[in-house]
Amino acid sequence: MMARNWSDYKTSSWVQWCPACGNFGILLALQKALAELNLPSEKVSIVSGIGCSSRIPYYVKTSNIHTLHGRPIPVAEGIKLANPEQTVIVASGDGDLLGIGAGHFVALGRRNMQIPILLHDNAVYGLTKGQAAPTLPLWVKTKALDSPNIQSQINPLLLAFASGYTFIARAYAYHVDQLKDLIKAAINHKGTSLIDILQPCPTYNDIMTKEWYEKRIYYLTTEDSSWDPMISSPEDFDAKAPKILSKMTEWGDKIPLGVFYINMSTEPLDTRIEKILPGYLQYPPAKRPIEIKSKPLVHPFTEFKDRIVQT
Amino acid sequence: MMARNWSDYKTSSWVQWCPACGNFGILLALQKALAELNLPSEKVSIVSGIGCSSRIPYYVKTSNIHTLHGRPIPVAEGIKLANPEQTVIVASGDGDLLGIGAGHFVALGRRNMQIPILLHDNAVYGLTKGQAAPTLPLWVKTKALDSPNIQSQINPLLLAFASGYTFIARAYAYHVDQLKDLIKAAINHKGTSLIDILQPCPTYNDIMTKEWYEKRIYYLTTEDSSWDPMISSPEDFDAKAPKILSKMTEWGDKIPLGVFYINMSTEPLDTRIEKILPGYLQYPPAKRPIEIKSKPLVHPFTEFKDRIVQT
Amino acid sequence: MTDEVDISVMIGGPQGGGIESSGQMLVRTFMIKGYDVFGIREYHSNIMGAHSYYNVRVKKTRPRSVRLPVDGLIALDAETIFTHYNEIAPNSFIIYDVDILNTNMEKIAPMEPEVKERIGSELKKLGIEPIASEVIKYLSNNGIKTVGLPLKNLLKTTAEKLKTNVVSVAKTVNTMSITAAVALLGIDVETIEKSINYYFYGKKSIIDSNVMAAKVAYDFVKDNFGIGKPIDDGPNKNRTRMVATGNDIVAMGKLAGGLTLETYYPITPSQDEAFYLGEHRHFKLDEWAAKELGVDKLGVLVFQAEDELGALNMAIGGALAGARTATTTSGPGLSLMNEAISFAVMAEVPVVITVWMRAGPSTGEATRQGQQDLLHSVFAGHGDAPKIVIASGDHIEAYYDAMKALNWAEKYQTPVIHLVDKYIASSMMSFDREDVDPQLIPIDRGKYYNENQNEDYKRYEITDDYVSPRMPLGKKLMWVSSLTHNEYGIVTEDPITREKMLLKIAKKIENAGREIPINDKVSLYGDQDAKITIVTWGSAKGPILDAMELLKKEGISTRLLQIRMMSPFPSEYVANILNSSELVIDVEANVLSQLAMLIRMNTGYEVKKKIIKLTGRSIMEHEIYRALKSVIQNNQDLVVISDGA
Amino acid sequence: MTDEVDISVMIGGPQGGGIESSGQMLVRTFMIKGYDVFGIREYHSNIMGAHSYYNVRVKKTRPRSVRLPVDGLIALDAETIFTHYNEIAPNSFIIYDVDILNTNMEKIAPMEPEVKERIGSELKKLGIEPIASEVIKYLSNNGIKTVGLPLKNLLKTTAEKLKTNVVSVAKTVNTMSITAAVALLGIDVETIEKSINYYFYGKKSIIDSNVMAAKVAYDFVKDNFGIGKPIDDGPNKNRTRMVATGNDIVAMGKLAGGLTLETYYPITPSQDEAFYLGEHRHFKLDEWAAKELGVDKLGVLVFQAEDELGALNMAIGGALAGARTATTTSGPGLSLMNEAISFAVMAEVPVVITVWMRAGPSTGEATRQGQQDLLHSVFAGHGDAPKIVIASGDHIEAYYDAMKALNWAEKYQTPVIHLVDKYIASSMMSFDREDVDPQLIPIDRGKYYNENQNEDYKRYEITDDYVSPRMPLGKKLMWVSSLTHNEYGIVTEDPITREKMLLKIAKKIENAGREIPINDKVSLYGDQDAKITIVTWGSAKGPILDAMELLKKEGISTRLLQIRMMSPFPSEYVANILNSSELVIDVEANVLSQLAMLIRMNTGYEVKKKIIKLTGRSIMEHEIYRALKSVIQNNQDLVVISDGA
Ligand SMILES: Cc1ncc(C[n+]2csc(CCOP(=O)(O)OP(=O)(O)O)c2C)c(N)n1
Ligand SMILES: Cc1ncc(C[n+]2csc(CCOP(=O)(O)OP(=O)(O)O)c2C)c(N)n1
Ligand code: SF4
Ligand code: SF4
Ligand SMILES: [Mg+2]
Ligand SMILES: [Mg+2]
Repeated sequence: MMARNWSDYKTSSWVQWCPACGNFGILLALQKALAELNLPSEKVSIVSGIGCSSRIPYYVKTSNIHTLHGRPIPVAEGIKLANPEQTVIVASGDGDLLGIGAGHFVALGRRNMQIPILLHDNAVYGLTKGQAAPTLPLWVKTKALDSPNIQSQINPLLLAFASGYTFIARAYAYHVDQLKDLIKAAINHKGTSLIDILQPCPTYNDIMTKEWYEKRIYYLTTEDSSWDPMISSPEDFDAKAPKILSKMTEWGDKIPLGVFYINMSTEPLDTRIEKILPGYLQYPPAKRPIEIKSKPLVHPFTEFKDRIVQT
Repeated sequence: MMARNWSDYKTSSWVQWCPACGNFGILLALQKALAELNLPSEKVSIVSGIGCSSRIPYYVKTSNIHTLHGRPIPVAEGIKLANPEQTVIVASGDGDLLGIGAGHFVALGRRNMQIPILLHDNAVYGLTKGQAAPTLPLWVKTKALDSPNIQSQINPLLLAFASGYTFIARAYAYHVDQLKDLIKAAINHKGTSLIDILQPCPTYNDIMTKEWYEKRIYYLTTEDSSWDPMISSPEDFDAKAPKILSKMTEWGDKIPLGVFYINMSTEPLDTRIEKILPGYLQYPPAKRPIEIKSKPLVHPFTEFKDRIVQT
Repeated sequence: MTDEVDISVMIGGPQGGGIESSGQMLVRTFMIKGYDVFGIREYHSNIMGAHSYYNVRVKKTRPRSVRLPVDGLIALDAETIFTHYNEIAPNSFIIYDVDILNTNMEKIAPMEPEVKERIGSELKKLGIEPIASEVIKYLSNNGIKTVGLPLKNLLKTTAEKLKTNVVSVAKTVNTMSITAAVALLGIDVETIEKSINYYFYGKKSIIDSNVMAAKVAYDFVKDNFGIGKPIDDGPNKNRTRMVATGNDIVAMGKLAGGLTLETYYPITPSQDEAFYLGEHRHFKLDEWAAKELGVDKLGVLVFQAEDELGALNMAIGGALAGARTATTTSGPGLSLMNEAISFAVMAEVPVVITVWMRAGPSTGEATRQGQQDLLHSVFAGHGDAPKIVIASGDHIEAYYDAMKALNWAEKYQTPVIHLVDKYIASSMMSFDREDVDPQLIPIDRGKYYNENQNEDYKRYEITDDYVSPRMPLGKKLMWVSSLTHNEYGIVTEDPITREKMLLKIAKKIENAGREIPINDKVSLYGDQDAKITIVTWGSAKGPILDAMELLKKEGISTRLLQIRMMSPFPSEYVANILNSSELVIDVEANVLSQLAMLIRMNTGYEVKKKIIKLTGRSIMEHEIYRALKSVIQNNQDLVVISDGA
Repeated sequence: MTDEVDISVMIGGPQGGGIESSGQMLVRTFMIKGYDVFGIREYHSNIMGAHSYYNVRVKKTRPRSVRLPVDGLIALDAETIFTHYNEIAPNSFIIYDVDILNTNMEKIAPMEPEVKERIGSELKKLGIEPIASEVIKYLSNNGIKTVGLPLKNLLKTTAEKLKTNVVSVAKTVNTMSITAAVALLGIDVETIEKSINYYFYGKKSIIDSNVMAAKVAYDFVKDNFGIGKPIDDGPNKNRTRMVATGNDIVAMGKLAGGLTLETYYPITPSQDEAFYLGEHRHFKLDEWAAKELGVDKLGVLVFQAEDELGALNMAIGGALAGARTATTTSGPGLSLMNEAISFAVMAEVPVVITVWMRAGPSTGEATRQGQQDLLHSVFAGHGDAPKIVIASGDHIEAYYDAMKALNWAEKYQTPVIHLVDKYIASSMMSFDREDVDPQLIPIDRGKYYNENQNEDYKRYEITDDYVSPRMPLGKKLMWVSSLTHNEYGIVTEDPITREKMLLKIAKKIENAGREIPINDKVSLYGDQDAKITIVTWGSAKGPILDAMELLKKEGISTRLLQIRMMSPFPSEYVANILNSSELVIDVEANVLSQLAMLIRMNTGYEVKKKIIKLTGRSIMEHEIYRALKSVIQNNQDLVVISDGA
């Protein structure tokens, strides 16, 4: 098969974002990542919720689902449960994933399914005209708000860590190549990954702008060339966790980017399922035969011996 | 007013829990805490979801609400928003608060409302007959499960921290006096507090039993008499956070109990609201006049000047 | 008791005290004896201690309901005596533990104050002290055989015979009590032994102690009260039969129907369906199939979600990937699924939602009966969300409907809501191999896209029958959307495309209404030409059919129109039947008479006579019989029936 | 244009390009001139770039809808020309920027392929190239005045006059374009200046540049095309009036109605209601009230929840604490609220749910019109959940209904669903002080418990009218429960108590149906004795009333039955009206004709003639007029109307 180019993943749909929206960077990075991984279009599903960012499925030539506000994660999980071979990527907004969808965000961590979460973190609700998202800091007053934000921000990295995600990173929407590399790593990671992508929204977030971010962001590995997010044993965990966790809490004048945490020792869900349901990987729900020439394969009296009574 | 006794908070309803259920310890600790704080019955509301533990409102003589599965937190928030003077306590199950209700659990942290969350953590769904709750560890097979648990456990302490809770503790249901003290502290804490209460369920959790817990639990302050969970400045945070966070991750042969984290520097929601809505504390929604002898207080032409056109 | 065998026995005691197993053993005992059995459990939403009871009905032909008064009551505790003393037939018996005779009702903690008050004042009127022994005396005076078992002694005897201690046989008290009952009913101890062997299959030491306990109890009854006249074998001897709850049988139907993924969030009374399916997740194929496929076993994945929103959205994801998927829930979960139902309608996703109705509104009573979710189901999901909604009336129907629902979901690419209820969920029925023949429902996966075609795939192509050829994710480039979309699944706000797409969905369901045969939508029972038509849906069918037999014996000829497809509604057929009746009586277990409303909405016909039950308890033969008679003879408009404790 | 003033103007351009402000200024311009105005915005679910337009209708008496063709089209971009070229009346005008003349439709990125295809083939049939200049030529050939504005030059002139650069006045192009339009319609430049002053109230430099731009544009039109014959003042000169959207006016109604807590989760088209209320959260009291209370200002708390489940459950908590509470949402949010609605029914919590309907099912089109949530609302919540459901037909009704809903919620201790829609939400209407007099709706908080009584408080006491005296939390010991409960609110599974409590809730709502006067439930418009009855609900009322006037002029006498209370349903009244009609025509914007279904369910009457609109666009006077005529004259059963781009 020929190597693919990022533009092979472009569609003819008009990209409806505002000029200079950070989503453009994310879209490009995603297309580049897919191209470099050379993934066939129909074998990839991008699953989104509702929001500006959630329009991304229409702009990528893969087999995509535009779901409900807050529900991309369970839909993605369903696809993956039914067909573990499909590459499934969730791309959605901060309101979608951490507000209305926070319950699913947490639950996914318990499963460690191989699903990368691309969190379009613009700190606002774009599509509904600029309300505070769960990542908007306390007391910030963007221009669309009638009063300063009275709710504090939550920390997506720590939330993912507390929930059991095994690959946790932060990126910046306009650093397309770095983001592309992270997306590739996340797609390949055999477990649940989060990339918290700082995404300027020039239309509604007039505080956390391109300039605002670019004054603050730095890469973990630049600051500390020995930075090592990889945890491969419980001892490793004890040794590295305090530093990783306190890096995750860093936010303010300096905002670190890069991979914070990778844990390869947690088994992904599909191999767990295989252990309690032998044959699952060979015949996952989407692929197993359910009939032969329309004939059902099992009569209850064949299998449900525990309900039989000989009279 | 006469000092109250814990038995003043007893009701005549039959307590329907199984013999030796950990909920009995929690109930007693709560009644004792209310008594020691000498709180009038009608000024306290215990709000629960659905589950074994969520029957607790019927057993405490305060003004209580038995809500929906997963929704005690928003109902509690509504009460508190409308009447900040009411003492509002959420008491509910781990499935309720961290499974179906996880989104609200996270959102509450952003608000830092003065609501203590008593998490009845038995690691199972009691009332629906023993399924895995989000705190049941991976691969544990309790007797009610048809196969070992394939979902990992989440960490309630870290989840609370990531969400912005400002008082985070862990307790053990049968240590009634220690739990009572924690509940008192949580009720008095001017912000959102979590007490993760390890609660044996002798009927369905035959793994994490009384014996199992009592072999493992220890108090933070016993192990380390200098343990100090109090954070009062950003510098304090930088200094103490790594240790606090790594203590929060400790789980296994040793399980720490006690207060992990207190942060007094975050303003609670009611005083935040007062800043954007002057008069809120004096006239909260439940208490402000809305009519005089049935007459509405405002004509639109009085207030909505921005819609007026002089022709 | 030969030709017209009709036995009703009840066993009551505290939740967690083995009521369920006792019922199961009773059911099996009578089955082994060759009878058809129906048994139902009534219990509190409670893990231990609250009152629970099991009612078993035995006949030569399949009973479909229970009735009061019972022919025998087994009281495992004093609460049972107080709660059911007035539900025992004259000439029947009550079995109780002699140690509870002194219990005063006021002292029984789990008994609810409302119940104590009501029973207390009844007893007062009868001049009876609220003490167990007094009630027993009263019953005895009324001709009821009162059989006190000295359970402590019997346990001791059992332990001695087994050469063990009393504690290790303590759990056999239920077996003793039911043995006493079947002894009085003329059943030999061997039959109960067999039943013990079935129920505790494989657990040798438990079997041994229960068998011993049964023998001891049998001998005690024989010696002290005399056993009943031996009962003949029923018509179903020497067969391989099955006994299953509704929860079980729906799991069986789903498995046979090719389900490969079930997501769920636990909720009573649905979770036992998911559990049972989960226990059989790695299942054996029929021999012929195993041979053809070259594998012995295949799997169905049963997955616990974090909530019902997750459960249905996961199922939707699974369906899009190509799996046959379903989810199972009850009222509160259904409420939470509304948004995703609307999504599945819009995105045309085949998914089955099994709804085990219980007593609402809101949390209501998790373990009690209600048929209250009919209109909510038909109109579930905002924004014009037509879908298929079916309702099963009994176990066998529920089995086949589970299979059909999976077919229709895929054939019409739509969510299908399958309504069943607590009555079916926690009742047991005996049946034969032929009763659940999966080959009667060939598997139909609907239209597939020919993947070798070379054009761009239109997921939502508008075709003659409004169904677009499907394709699982992973095979073709495609888009799926919850927004208004064009034929490719790409969002559009073009007004004309929107109009077309809304009509596509609506007409697809209308079309399903035309294509699905009437026999899948309604059943007409009884005297086909009767002028009195009873109309109902769901599990109310069983007790009505039983009551109709009683009416028939009195010369009252009736027919029953059971409506099974709620959407699209079989309007014409229903209108014809109702318009050709002189009297129409609607029976259902909800406050609004929802079926009557739905009928009027679809046919204009106003059903004026209504019987409803709101207590959360099963509808029983005797009360529905009485209510029907009262409507027929006294022309009453509304009868609210309330029997059962 | 004097006696029979009826002007329809449209302005179109890209989302985010000032269409909204242009519409607002147009509306104010005509108001200042003394006319009544109705304006509505049609737009994509998009932040910037997609096509959007605003349609303004001007009359001496209040217009209630818009109509096509328009008397003037202002095209801020080429897409507008292609999209609306066939919606312009002969003898009217089109205003456009001369710089866009070369635009080829195929090159317009935001235009959807479906739309391009359809318009492309239309143009082809007409023999027109899909180039803006060609379309303009075609229009000109058809007698339409084509007014090209050299906007770049005009901006330069404006900048020069203001002694500033072009960039800083760039945003005034909209003002120029609408000035050109009103100039052609005979309005003086002073009026538009006033309008600019109102709209940009307080922002001096913006006002200055817009006023200058208006002057420049006015002069240009005067010099090159000639201005219209001066229009007379309308009947509403020299008054203090208001203009507000439906979102605005519901916020006003809630504030006047004593709302103290509104929780919400943002969703189009509801969020603007919450925002507007939020902006006025700290509001001024009427003088008399301020004096009595000794405070000038009071507050309403508007709180953003994490989702709709949170929003409604918070509102429930607030209501239990004693606050007058409401939440506001749209279809998807309503779906998510189902479980809590059932909770509020069971726990008898007074809470108002304002539902701004939009185009469904599922996410559908967030910014488009639909009346699709009627039956979903009536049957929202599992398990028999009777409640009050009302639907407003226009701004003024929505205002008073918002007040009434708050009263009814507290009086009957029930959730009240208040249905409004996108048509009302994003349209503007002019009105007077007397039109929104809050004193017409005295505040009624229902029955309170006398807190000095000494007995134990029974939160759910069963009373004669089934309403139990209320008490806020904090004043009395009490229990509130989503489970079946006794009068104290304590859980019980007693069958008889359950029956009583279910009947209590059902009868309470039935009782509300009896107590609430018929005038609050239905309206009958038009010729009261007409034999033709149109039946409708919600915002379809406006265009129907306008169309009825046209029919009347042609001698066709009709009456309109607008149903405003959907539950409990005014069955008797509706049945009487329909049964006394010779022809009944149902009009609504959904695929199932849901009102017709609800009518049949409640009255048995089958409405056989139906007009529906499914495109997501507003129903307009001219198309409903045509459709009604076609039903009346040609006896058509179903007309699907589809006008508007
Ligand atoms: C159930 C439901 N509630 C609310 C909405 C309205 N809604 C659409 S997008 C959105 C928020 C979008 O914010 P975010 O997820 O941060 O995405 P962004 O637009 O910022 O990319 C909301 C609230 C909806 N579509 N569905
Ligand atoms: C919406 C909804 N889904 C499911 C249920 C069923 N249900 C009742 S309690 C419960 C779980 C209880 O577990 P937990 O919260 O841990 O409480 P516990 O019983 O262990 O104290 C569930 C799933 C319900 N009542 N409502
Ligand atoms: S509103 Fe913000 S997030 Fe949305 S498209 Fe515009 S810039 Fe991007
Ligand atoms: S099941 Fe477990 S949690 Fe529930 S009452 Fe029994 S012991 Fe307690
Ligand atoms: Mg966002
Ligand atoms: Mg639990």
